[in-house]
Amino acid sequence: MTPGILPLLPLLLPIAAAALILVVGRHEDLRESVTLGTAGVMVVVVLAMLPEILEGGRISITLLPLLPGGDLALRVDAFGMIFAITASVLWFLNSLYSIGYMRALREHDQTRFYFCFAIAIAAAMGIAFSANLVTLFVFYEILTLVTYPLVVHAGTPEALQAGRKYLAYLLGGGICLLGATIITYTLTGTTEFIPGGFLAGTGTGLMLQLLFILYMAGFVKAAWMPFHAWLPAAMVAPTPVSAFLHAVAVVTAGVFGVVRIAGWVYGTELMAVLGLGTVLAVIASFTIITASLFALAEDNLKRRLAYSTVSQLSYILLGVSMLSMAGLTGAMVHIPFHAFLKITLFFGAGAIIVGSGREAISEMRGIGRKMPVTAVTFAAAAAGICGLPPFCALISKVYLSVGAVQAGEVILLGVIIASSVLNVAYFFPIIYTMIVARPPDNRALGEVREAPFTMLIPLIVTVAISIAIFFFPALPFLDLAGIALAEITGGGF
Amino acid sequence: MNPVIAHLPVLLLVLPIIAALLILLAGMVNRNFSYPITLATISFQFASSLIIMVSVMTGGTIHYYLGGWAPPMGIELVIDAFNSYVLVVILAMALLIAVYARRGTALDIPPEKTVAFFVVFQLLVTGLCGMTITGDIFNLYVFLEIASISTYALVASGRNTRSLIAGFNYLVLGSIAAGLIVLGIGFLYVATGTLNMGELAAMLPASYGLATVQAAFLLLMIGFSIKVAFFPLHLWLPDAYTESPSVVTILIATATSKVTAYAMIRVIFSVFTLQYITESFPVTEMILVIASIAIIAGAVLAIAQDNLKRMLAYSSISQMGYIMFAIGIANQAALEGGLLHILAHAVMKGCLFMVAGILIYRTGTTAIRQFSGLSKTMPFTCAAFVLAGVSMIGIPPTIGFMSKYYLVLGAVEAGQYLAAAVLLIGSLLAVVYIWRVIEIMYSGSHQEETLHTGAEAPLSMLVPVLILAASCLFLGIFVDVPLAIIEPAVTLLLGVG
Amino acid sequence: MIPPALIILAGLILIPLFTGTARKFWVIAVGTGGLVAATLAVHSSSMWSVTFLPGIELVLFSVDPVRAYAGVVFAGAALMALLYAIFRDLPAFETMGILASAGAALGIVYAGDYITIFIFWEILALASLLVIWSAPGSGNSGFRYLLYHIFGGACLLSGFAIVMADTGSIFIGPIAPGPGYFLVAIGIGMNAAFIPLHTWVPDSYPRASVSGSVALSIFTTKVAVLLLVLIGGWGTGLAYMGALMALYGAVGALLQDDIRRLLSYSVISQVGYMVAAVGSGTVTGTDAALAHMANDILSKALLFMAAGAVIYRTGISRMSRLGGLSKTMPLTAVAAVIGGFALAGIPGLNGSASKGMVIEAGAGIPYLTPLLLIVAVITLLYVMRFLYFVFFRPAPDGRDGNSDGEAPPAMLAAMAVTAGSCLLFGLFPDFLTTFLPGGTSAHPFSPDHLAESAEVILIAIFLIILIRPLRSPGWSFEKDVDRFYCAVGKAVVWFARYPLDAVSEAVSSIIGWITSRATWFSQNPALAIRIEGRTIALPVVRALWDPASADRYGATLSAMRDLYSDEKPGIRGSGYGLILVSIIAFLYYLYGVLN
Amino acid sequence: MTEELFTLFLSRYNYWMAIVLMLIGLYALIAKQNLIKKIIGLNIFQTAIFLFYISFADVTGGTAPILLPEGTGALYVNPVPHVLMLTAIVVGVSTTAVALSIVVRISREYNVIDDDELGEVMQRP
Repeated sequence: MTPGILPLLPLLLPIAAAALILVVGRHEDLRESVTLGTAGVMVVVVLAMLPEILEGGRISITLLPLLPGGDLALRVDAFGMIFAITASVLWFLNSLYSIGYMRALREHDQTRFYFCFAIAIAAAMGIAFSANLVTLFVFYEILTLVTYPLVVHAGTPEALQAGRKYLAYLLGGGICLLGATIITYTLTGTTEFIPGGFLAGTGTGLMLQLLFILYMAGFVKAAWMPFHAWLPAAMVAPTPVSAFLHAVAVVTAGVFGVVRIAGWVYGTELMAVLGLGTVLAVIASFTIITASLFALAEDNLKRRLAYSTVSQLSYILLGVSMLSMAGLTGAMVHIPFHAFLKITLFFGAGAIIVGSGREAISEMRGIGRKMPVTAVTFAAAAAGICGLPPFCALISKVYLSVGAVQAGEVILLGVIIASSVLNVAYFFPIIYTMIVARPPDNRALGEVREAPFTMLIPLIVTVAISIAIFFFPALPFLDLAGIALAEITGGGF
Repeated sequence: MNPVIAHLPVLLLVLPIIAALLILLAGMVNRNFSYPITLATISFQFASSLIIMVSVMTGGTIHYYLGGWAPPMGIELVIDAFNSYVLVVILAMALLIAVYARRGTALDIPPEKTVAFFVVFQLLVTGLCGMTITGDIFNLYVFLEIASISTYALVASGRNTRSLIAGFNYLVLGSIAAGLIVLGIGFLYVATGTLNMGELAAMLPASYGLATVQAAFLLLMIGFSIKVAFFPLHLWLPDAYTESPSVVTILIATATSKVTAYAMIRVIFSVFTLQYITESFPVTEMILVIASIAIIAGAVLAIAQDNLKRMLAYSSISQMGYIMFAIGIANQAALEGGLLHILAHAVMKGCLFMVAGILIYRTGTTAIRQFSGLSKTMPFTCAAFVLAGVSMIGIPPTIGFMSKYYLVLGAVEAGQYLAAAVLLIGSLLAVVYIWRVIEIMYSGSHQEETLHTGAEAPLSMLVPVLILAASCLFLGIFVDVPLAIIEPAVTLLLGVG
Repeated sequence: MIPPALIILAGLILIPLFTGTARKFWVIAVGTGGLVAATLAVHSSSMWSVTFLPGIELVLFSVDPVRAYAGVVFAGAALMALLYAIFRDLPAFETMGILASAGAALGIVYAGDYITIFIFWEILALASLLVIWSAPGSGNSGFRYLLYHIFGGACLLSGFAIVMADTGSIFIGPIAPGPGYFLVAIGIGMNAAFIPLHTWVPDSYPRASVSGSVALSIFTTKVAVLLLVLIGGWGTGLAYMGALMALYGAVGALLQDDIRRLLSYSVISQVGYMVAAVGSGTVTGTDAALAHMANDILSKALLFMAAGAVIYRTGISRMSRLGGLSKTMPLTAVAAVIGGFALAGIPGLNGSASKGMVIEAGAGIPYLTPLLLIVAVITLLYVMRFLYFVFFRPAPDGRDGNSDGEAPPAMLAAMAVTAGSCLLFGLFPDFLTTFLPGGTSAHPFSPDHLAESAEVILIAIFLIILIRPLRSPGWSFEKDVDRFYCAVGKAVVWFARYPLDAVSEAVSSIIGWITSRATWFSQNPALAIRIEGRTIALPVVRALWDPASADRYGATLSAMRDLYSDEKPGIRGSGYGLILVSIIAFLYYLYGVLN
Repeated sequence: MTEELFTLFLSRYNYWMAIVLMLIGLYALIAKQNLIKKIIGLNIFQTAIFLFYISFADVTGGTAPILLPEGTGALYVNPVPHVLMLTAIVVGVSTTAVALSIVVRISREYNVIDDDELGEVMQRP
């Protein structure tokens, strides 16, 4: 537990960058280079902390005495590191991508856009490094707030409607989270994340169960059904924003929170005793299946991807619900794995919008002939999400299956089987339409062209990363997960 | 302690009254003199209030005997942690409002009335100070009436003729309230034979059982409930806030309401003690219930308004409910939250009403739907509105969140989970009415209903707004600064330690 | 010592770099490389293992007799298929698919643990999908193929998970009965075309390109058989499943008109033989299965090649419209005959040897031998139908066949090689059997076995003479259980598209309605209450009062409604406030009294 | 019984008068539509309060609280409430003044001083 200023940088850098962006807002190139530069530096900073964490160390710093039950304090541990690395790396790629996207579509209010982006990533980092519930809550709410302008960026009535939904769900969740935090504080006198949890032995069983429900309601960012509607609605946002919501920060923050609660507030034993694993398992299974069905029926590409996210996130919840070694590992590593693949898919969707202006899958027949890079990377990522080799999601799938058996919940295997069939059922038609199918007629692809360079690079990189992870999964995510697991269970592999 | 500082408490009251006369006289010579004098006086008051607070925090409670007559003969000024804090808050607000008033009055107050306006303004501020620092309960009533009467005048002083009726209604209800308060004080005097708050607190327990005391308590409760517009006795408030000139609205929404709330808390906790309202005459549950209703009802009514000022008025009703909520819970955390919310609400509501004033000043309308696309033309004003609004909703790390946190914490500690839920739901409703405005401001289509002017607000109006908006954020982040004075205040009120 | 899979997969990555003839040479080179590596692997004892996940050691490459044998077989078959495929410019996707499936198959062959097997298993499915989809109009069947195999793969993974948790090791070995057993059985059975998981075979093979179907027919099913062998210890249930497959496939093949569909069912039937052999659980059984695997790969590939040549030349794939091709495509005809008789187990060809072994192996299990003999008869029937209708009968529309000449040389070469090896292994079965791990030897020319074959042939001919329909072409029975699966799939999609959507819509609309009502109400609560009250009272008024006043009542109500939107909650007289004050005071007083 | 009540009433009649006055004032405030009459009602209300104070200050047989020559220890009524009432009267007067001035302006603007009519006038744009 070494004190250090390092954890502060990932928060301060983007905020400073945001200020700078406001200042230089008029000069586009300068503004974008500020964004990119900061993103690059952040990746470096985060990775600079990696070695110490891998040695099992922790870096912590207390900023302010904020409230009873929680100073504003940061603590970098293995699990937070998983989120931090994912977010920072993807933010870099996402900024690169959004430059290409926003310029290609000549979007308005780009300064506001990049400003909010910078603040949002700072909030995400805060969530990743938060040392207690209060800090987590603070950054959680900030994240909600600064992503709102991104969601309603278009400014159309439809976008505003979506924005309202977004706020209603997420702030409502925030309220529940606040309540849960305070109740936890009154029960235990602290909200500090303690490996293995600190709720054990306080409060009646029923109370703790209700409290957990409250927490789940709080982490509605995890988009578990039936509280998922905000996510597909938010698809009206520009694609980089969708990518940000679905991969970089927002939903990731939700599931991150759930894992934190399970491992660092309740602790696996207590969860098992209270039967909360079952509750979570039911929620997760329901979400996985139902969301996949929704995706099956959806023709709008981005919305289908959104439902796929909903179902994939519940994989993580499922892993948590197993409360077994492999299950938790699978849950933890599925956060970054899913993020890398899903962001590729969104990049692809955005590239298609830029290249052809099409959003309905049925209109994309043979589009791959004109935009091969996009199509192939998209297909690859889609196959990856389905858990096919050689992509990283297969690893988490394996872990989840083993975890289900370890937990003695063979029924969960059924869920995994059904969902992997459904995944294929709603992803491969897209691949077929884009690559294999012939275009309806020769003039159909007239105006279609490949997306600009700055958008293709992130696509290729993310796919490459997810393949690389498949071949070298240990570094760093599985090792980090192992350390985190060793923390909360006292055992490890 | 040097004599000036020693006599600051009384100077705080005497000088402004003289200043008020001075404003009048100077105004007769040239009406442009009136404003500077007001500004100077109020800044003096603010400075001295700061000094007083510091000396209280260092040297403990100040007792000042007017004319050297010790109670019960003479009147006493008592300044402890609690009212020094309130004093600083309201005077800070008053100062900012005074700065704002230079241009802010231009629209509502006819030029020939400005002198009178500032005289009354000065009197109002003085009356509030008096209410805050006096240690004599009848004296409290007198200052309350000074403040109230000048408020009636100010409310009715606008160009807008609807304000007349608003003012009249306010006057009638206010006077009734005052009457009830006097009655209550009378009963107390009958029961104890003294009017000094300290002695009252000392002598009352002997006669807690008496119906007289009970009657006194009820009368005072009703009277103050009307004054602070505690639901459902708020009927005067929406009209008064909506129709009166912007500056007046800001002043009564921030300073007046806060001071009356202070007086109520003071009477409940320092004259009647916690032990009285919880044990010998338990009213806390009832207050809690009414406060919860107030929070929800006020918010719901605010949602439906399409006039910005009226919406903010109803939201004030809801927010005053928060403070009463603290009384209803009556434990350490909750009261800290309540006192913090006095500051928080003053800052947020002040900022919001100032923005409303600026919008009227620039666009001449308060209809929310006409604000579409304002963020393009008035970026700073809108940004301030967003910040204050966010604080009103209670998003961390703003001051609004901090007070809410303490309130909920108190409720949970007291085991009042339902009440806590009500509080949280109330803040959700706040999202609805605040966000409606923000949405229109930022993403309304820019073509429709082109507004009269596209200019950003004048500097003298913008600066106070921005200061308040910033303090919404920074008071939240460095919340331990106000808490440093609030915590002793609460311990004082609860009579522990 | 390099794993063959590695060579082939590496070669596949470079495919896009080459075009035209260069690509052909490259492909052949890669195939040869694979074969060489496989043959070298036979005597190597080296072992490749990598630490994949923390604490999990994956064995990518390990050699034992079974693996060595199977490796050579698959590598050779892959080369054969590639040789066949180069008759035209190689399409990139399809070629990559063929190579990938070959690589995946070899990967599974040499894999030493469950996880590696699972990974290659999924790759194999993807590769086959690539092969299928690179033929036009194969979209849906390819999609169905993938769905089936993903389901199989997921079951396999789950089964493996259970097994790994139970045994605590990831290395391949017999599986104790239980959920794990069944899940693994379903997983493998999907690829091995267990009944009723077989429907993907006749669904997808005929839709692939001619060269594609050859490749497909080699890998998926046979790899599954190999995996069954490697795991072992299945019990006799498997044997009967094999018999069922053999029977079902044979009958299915008898009922087909499309030649490649016929061959697909024949695949099922022959795999049934192997499964039966494995199910017998003895070493002989294992050997028989392996031997028959090799032979069936040869004969079935040969038949698919011939069929492919026919389709390539004539563009027709239905027996009812083909005929007389022996004139125009004599060499193809010869190859087809060899392949067909090999399949049917005519002595002197490789099929008979291994079939004999299977039947011997199955002798220990009741009712198995007669079943297999019946199947042999049916097999002979459909083979003869196939040969007769395609090649030897006069063409239906009078012309002597309707093709323009013999198959292209590449095809012929491939066919020649394959046919040659059929003959070789048929006449001298020891060439094959010496490699068998169990060292079992086949004796196809033993008297009783010859007698057996004679019986089969006689019965077959007898039946053909006896039963007229067998001599008439053109019936086609293409319905299979997959109609049911498709129905289920359609039902799911329908459910997702209509009821589910409707429900979610309904919920959101209800919420919206509530919120809007709430806002409307709080705009002016007093008036709202009055309006609501009057609305409720209206019917009563209509019922009780005289129409005129009722109308007046309604009129005022509507007037209120119109007024509502723009009605300002105007400044209220202070009277109301005072009344409220008095009421509250009274309440407080009551409260005080009550305490 | 009844005469007991009666005596109770008589002994406390000034309080009863205060209450009656107060209610009259409230009644005027509530029921009268004319703003001037409302103001009058307000004054009555306040007068009631004055009366109340004065009466509880009274001591039976007490004299006015003025400085007496030495030695004469007469008992006199409590002066404090009287003082308070002086202040209260001032307050009341000023309130009335403000109220009247407002009413004057109202009648100038709308030339009605009747609550209901005012309401109608407001509704008209």
